[in-house]
Amino acid sequence: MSASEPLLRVKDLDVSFGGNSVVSGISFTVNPGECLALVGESGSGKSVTARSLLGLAGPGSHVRATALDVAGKDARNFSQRSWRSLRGKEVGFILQDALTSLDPLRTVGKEIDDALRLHSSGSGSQRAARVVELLEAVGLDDPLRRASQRSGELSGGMRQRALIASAIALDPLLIIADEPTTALDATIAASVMDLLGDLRRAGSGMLLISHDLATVASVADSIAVMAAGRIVERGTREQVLNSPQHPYTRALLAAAPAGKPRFTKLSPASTHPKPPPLQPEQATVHQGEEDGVVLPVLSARGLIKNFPLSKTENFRAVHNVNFDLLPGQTLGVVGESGSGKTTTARMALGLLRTDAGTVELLGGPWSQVPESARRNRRSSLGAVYQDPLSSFDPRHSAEAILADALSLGATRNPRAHRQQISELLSLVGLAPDMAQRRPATLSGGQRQRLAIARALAPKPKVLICDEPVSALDVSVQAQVLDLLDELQQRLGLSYLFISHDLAVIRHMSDHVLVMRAGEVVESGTTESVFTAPAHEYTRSLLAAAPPSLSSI
Amino acid sequence: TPSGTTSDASSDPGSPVTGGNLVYASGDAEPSCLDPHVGGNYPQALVASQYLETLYTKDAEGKLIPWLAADSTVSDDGLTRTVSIRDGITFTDGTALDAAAVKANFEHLLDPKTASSTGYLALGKIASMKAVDASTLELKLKTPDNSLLESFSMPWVAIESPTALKRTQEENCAAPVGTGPFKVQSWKKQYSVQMVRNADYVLPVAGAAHAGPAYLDSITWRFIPEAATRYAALQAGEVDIIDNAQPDAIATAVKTSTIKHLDAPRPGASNRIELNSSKAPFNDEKVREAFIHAVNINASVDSLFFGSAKRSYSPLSSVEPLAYSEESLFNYDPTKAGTLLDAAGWSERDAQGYRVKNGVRLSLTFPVSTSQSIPAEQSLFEQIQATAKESGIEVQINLLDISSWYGELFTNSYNLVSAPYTKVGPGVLSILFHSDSTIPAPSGYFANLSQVKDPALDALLNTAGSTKDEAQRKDLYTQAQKKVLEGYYLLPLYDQQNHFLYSEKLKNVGATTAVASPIFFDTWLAN
Amino acid sequence: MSTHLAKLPRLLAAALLLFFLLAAIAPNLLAPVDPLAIDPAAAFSAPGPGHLLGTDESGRDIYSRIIHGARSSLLIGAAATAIGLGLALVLGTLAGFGGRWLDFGVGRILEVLFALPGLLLALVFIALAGPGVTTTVIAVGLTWAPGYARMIRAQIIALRSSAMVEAATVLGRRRSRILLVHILPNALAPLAVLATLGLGQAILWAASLSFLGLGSPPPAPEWGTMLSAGRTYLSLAWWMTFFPGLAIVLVAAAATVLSRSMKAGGSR
Amino acid sequence: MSDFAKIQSSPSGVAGTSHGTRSAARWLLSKIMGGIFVLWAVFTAIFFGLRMIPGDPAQAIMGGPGSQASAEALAAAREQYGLDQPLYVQYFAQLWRLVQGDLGTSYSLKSPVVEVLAELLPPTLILAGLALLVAWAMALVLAVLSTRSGAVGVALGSGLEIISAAVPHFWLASVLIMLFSTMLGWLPPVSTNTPAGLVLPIITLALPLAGFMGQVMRDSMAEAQRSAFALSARARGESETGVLLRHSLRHGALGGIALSGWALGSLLSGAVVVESIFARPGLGRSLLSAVTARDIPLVTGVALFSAAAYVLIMAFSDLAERLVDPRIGRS
Ligand SMILES: Nc1ncnc2c1ncn2[C@@H]1O[C@H](COP(=O)(O)OP(=O)(O)OP(=O)(O)O)[C@@H](O)[C@H]1O
Ligand SMILES: Nc1ncnc2c1ncn2[C@@H]1O[C@H](COP(=O)(O)OP(=O)(O)OP(=O)(O)O)[C@@H](O)[C@H]1O
Ligand SMILES: [Mg+2]
Ligand SMILES: [Mg+2]
Repeated sequence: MSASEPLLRVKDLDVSFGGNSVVSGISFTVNPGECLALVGESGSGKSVTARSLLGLAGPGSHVRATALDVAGKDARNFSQRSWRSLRGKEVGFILQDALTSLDPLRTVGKEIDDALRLHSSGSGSQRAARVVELLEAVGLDDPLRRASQRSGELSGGMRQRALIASAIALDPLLIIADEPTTALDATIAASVMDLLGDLRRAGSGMLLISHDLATVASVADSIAVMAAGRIVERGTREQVLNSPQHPYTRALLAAAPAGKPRFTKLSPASTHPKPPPLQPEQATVHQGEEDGVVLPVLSARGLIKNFPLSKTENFRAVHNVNFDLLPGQTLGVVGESGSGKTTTARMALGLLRTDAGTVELLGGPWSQVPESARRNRRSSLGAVYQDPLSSFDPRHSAEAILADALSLGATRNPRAHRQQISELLSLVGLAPDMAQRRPATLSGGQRQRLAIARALAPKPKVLICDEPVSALDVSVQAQVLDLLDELQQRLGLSYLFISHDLAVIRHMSDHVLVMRAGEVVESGTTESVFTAPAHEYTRSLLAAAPPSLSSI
Repeated sequence: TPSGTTSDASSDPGSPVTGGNLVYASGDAEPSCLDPHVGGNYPQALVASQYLETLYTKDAEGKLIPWLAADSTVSDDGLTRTVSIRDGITFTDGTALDAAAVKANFEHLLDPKTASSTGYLALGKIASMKAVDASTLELKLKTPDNSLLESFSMPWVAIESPTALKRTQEENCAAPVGTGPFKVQSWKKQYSVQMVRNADYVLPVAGAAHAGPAYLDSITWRFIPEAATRYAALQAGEVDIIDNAQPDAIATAVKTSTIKHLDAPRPGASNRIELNSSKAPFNDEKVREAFIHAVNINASVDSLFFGSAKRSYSPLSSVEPLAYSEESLFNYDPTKAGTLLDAAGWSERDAQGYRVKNGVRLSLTFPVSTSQSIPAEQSLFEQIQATAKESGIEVQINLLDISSWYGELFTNSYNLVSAPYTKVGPGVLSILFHSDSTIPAPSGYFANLSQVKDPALDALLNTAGSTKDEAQRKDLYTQAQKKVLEGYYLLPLYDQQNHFLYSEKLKNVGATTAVASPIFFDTWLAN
Repeated sequence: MSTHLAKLPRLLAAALLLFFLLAAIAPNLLAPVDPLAIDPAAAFSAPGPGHLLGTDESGRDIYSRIIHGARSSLLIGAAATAIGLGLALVLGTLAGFGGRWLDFGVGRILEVLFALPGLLLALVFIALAGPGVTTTVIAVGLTWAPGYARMIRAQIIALRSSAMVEAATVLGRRRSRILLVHILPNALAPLAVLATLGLGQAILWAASLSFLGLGSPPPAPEWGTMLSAGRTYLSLAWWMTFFPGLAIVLVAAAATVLSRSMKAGGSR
Repeated sequence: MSDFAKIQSSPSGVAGTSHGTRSAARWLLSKIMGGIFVLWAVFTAIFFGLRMIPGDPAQAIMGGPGSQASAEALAAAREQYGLDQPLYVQYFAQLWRLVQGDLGTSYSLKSPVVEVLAELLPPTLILAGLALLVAWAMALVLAVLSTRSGAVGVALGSGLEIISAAVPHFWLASVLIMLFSTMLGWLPPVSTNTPAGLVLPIITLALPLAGFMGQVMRDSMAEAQRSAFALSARARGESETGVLLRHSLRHGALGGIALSGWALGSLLSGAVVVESIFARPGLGRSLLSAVTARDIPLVTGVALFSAAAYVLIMAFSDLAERLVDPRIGRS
């Protein structure tokens, strides 16, 4: 194959599952040394496309294409044997699901070695040396030891790297990376993207798949935007990012919160119905205000939480955390995974006893009093979680869930609260016919809306939102963030908003708390923290974040 | 061989062959002790017949003959019994057989620590004993007992080496020492008892087909509780002879040339259903009679036993010379049953068609022990249940394990029960029908399960058991049998079934002890 | 595989169970012949036009007995499963919701119950209470209870710390209400799957007890009893064992198929 | 793993033992302590449970209720076996003897229970052990074949598994005897001292177990086949056979191992039936007769033995699981 020939040439690729067309009429090429990014929201067919390129579309799939040249060979009528000689050797594939893509029962070394062994590259000892070399190349410390560990012993980032190591083991001409950073937090995601960038610079072609335009912006040469199984727009990175042509691309770009000031809409206004006019009682803002002094609705002083590691050792999950949440404001909490954000939120919610320190709610004692004393004040404090589905009783319909919340648990019979239920549904932008549905039948965004509706039902003053959008697709995330913004403005709610996504925090918060290893390392107004970070950790966090789109 | 034993070992067996191992498969529960003195049940008798011998036995005509005893006399008052012991016989451990040895055996049987039940009962009349000299034993009796010699013929009072009896019971149970043609070599629990030929065997009397040691080298006595497996094992040649053969297997086997059949009904009582006369509704003789006419035994026995069991109309086994039969009392006659029940006041019927009197259903409880009755018998009971229903009688069969079954009997929670009893001689009638037998032993056990309490019957049985006059004995026992039959206390079914199937390679099978357990002294395995 | 073919076993299993359910409810509809009517003259008839599945040693119609036996057999299976589940519910709830010490205690009890072979438990219980249908049912239920209890406990523990319960707590719900409204119903849902499976297994167990002579009293046409009675005549009348055995195998297998597909459906 | 397997599988979660134990010694200690507790509890439960059964133990010693033991004989037996003492004294005396390794004397067999067990244990162990091996092999073969051979294979394999798991032991035994002994004459219908005599009992015991384990293993294997790591192995160029052998099989085995505690119980219960039908000496058969004869020491002995076996098997399967699956034992 000559140097000028593309590594990958796909023309009119159609994939269907049992008659359901999932991908249709897709065409693109990847040249040596080039990186093509395939972006699009969840379910648009990115992964299916990628798997089809290796003959792994899956059982029950039907793949058709006018041209499907992989590494210079026409793969349309490949036998299993020909596919196998291609996989791993000429094409390295990094699966979407890094955390489960390594066999938990086998050592990482064995998994990487498999690729070498299958394409019979070297003797046992040579291969062993190569495995260590690869692990080192992807930046794992102590590669010798890592090789003998199993995936369960590695952190998410390490697993992702090990997977990359196994994909690049034979120096493939083409690398397909499917969402290589989704599961990772910002710092680690950045280093993985760096690693992929290095590979590409070494001459391999790459197909990078993501649903996040911001993430790919730094690596890709060209971008193809997928929607509902088709490519709707394709061009160089600059073309697509700076002058998007297709409305879908524009929506996708707008949905990214990075660099958007507070209260600007992220999603097209048409995506949810217009909310009803405000009711006067809900419109009261600044409840905590007395004699001109703004009293916090939720405040924490010296929170400490230790978890026992063993009989003698304790693990400091939260150490000496203080904060004040002012009425009608949002306090953003950011920090890497495991820094104690959720633990703090759980203490604030009174779900977890504090080891030391106090939480006060609306000026009254909260964390020190028994649950029975808290129970009748619970209505003023609501919560929204990352995974709304698991927070619903799967047996109850949306309206039963809301009726339960409205009646303070007195009934799940929706008839008593029909009026309020429909008001709540429209408040969060859910159509009335959703009332009958069970949570499992709702989409991710709809579920989160329902969760918000439930949290709002007892008319709370404070909402604690723990990663409310991190499981959602960018465009859905945008809708939910917009909704939260809007509700805050209309109802005067206060949010304790937790996220590891700096862009989201910046977009949503008035004040920010940066946490690390259980401690608050920096706090202040959003502007001051993001523009003039005082703590070194904050600075490194900010540096790791993907560049805001507007800066390209 | 007692009369009644039939073997279809036809024609000439050929000339004897010495050697070989006979594999016997027993369907009975494995004895917990190989010494039949301890406890005393039929499975023990079966296996012990190979290595133990008795003072008396029965010849082929069913006549009582001395065996280890040479002779016996009784005093005129019937209270002193003198037994002379045969000379020149030694136990397999080398101990000589003499009067003292026999005395030691009797003492062993009567010692509560031995926990003998059958043997203890058989010797119950002995008050004291004395070895007058080496070959003469003198027994003093509490009351005259004309069935003592018959008792002596049962393996449960077989004679063992006194030296061996002195060992612990555990040791003695594992390998009793006797005078028989084989001796116990080893016992692998739940698997088999291995016996080897007694090379020094001396036949107590002449008359068997040959003298000297047995033809067979050894016997493996296996325990195969499942009837179907046992028969399959015989068919497959894994074993040479099986006991407790099922009627259907017998029916198929007799049609083949490779498997032979030995039918050896047990002595003592017939197999029968007892009607508990101590409580309602069977305290009314009319109801007992009605029940007996309401059930159709013959049709069922014919179909279930494939002709291998002959219907009995007597309390005693057909091998008992003094058995008295009265067929006319036991015909199937539902009309008569109906008339009798109407007369007894059971004239109303409930929704299910059962008869009712004063609001109480005519219902009979029938506990059945799973370990005592063969499947065909259980089916027979079910058919009895079905035919009784046609006359409006409800029969409730409770299948129970043996311990629970006894529990039902002891608490008098039964109306019908079937409990075979093996004993040599008509003396069994006293055990089964004397009012003394309604008084429970310390264990709760009592043998008079129909609970007849008839002073006239008691008197008959007492005199019959002690008279020295053979003719009077016969007459009295006949009267006693008439009485229980005519009182409708029992429903005789058939003889206690004791069927063996064996490979045609096995020659000269058929000799049995007084209790119809086979002995293999004359048997050989053809090549 | 076409969806039709994939559904076939499920449909078949459901149809089979429905058939036997119908037999249990209205046996006379399917088999008008009296299952208890004896006919010694017609004993051991082979399957044929007169007797579809042959007759037994008493000349009773096997087909009729199987149909009429469905009630007690299914009842034994269902009752035993219900008892096992009921007991398990109490134990599992205590363990899962009753605090550390209760959990520890119940956990130990379960472990001990597990360490005893099921049959021993059943045998001892039958020796204690005397044989009979009720005893069999309780004995089989007892044998299965520890397994179910462990499942329920695991479910409750998983649910106890679930986001759902947390959400209810945040809404200010009482523990007792959370237990009743959220935890128990959700812990029980997967047990429906188990119950279906348990039904078949309980019938198998009851049959084993019948074989050991500890089943339902005669002449009730119960499958296990028929099976063990017919075993004696295996070489003479194979149909006496084959068909009741088939009924047991079919029900147990159908229950398994159904519960597996229920599970697959539930997890979707 | 199927739900059913889950209820039967390792109770390590129930015991509440922490898997975070870092040292093997602590793990061992917790296993031993747990085991001792189980044995004690089984002993206590059986001791009091059996005494609630109606009937006089002295009667059982004297050969059951059918024997007409005299009052003196009963009293003598009562004294000899210490049954005249108050219950709690008997309990502690027996417990003390148990600690010293003395299980008492069997009522029905009149020999020390330890000796009876020593004689009957090996045949049952051989039977159960071989049956377990065969079941494992059959389950694996079934699972692999049906996983490998497409939809029809899966349907066939799972059908076979479901049916064999639904077959009652005694029925299977009867059918096997009729087929292989009576009709074909290939194998002896009763157990003999030759290996041939073991074949039918083993198959009888193994087949239903294999069906059950096969279902569980195939579930685990199918799950592994669908998993992301299998896909990534394929993406590396691994063949389907390679995926099966190198990845899925272990996951299947893991499902099987988790069932071993249940399998033991099932084997012992099955042994009761199989040993009776094939006339094999063994623990199962003696259990049945011991319960029927109300032989309390023997029942206690068998119960204690099987509890000990259970404890051991659980420890081993725990160990095996740890070996196959390093995820357990950490965190
Ligand atoms: N094996 C399959 N059988 C049937 N449908 C499938 C299969 N695999 C994928 N699909 C469907 O194909 C569509 C595209 O899926 P794909 O995984 O390619 O989306 P994606 O763009 O990668 O989304 P995400 O960002 O969530 O990974 C989805 O609707 C999915 O449900
Ligand atoms: N119940 C618990 N027992 C022991 N350790 C715990 C418990 N809950 C949390 N931890 C530990 O406390 C630390 C802080 O956890 P927390 O969930 O608060 O982190 P987080 O900042 O929310 O992380 P993430 O972004 O991943 O959600 C982590 O190391 C976690 O492992
Ligand atoms: Mg994808
Ligand atoms: Mg968190």
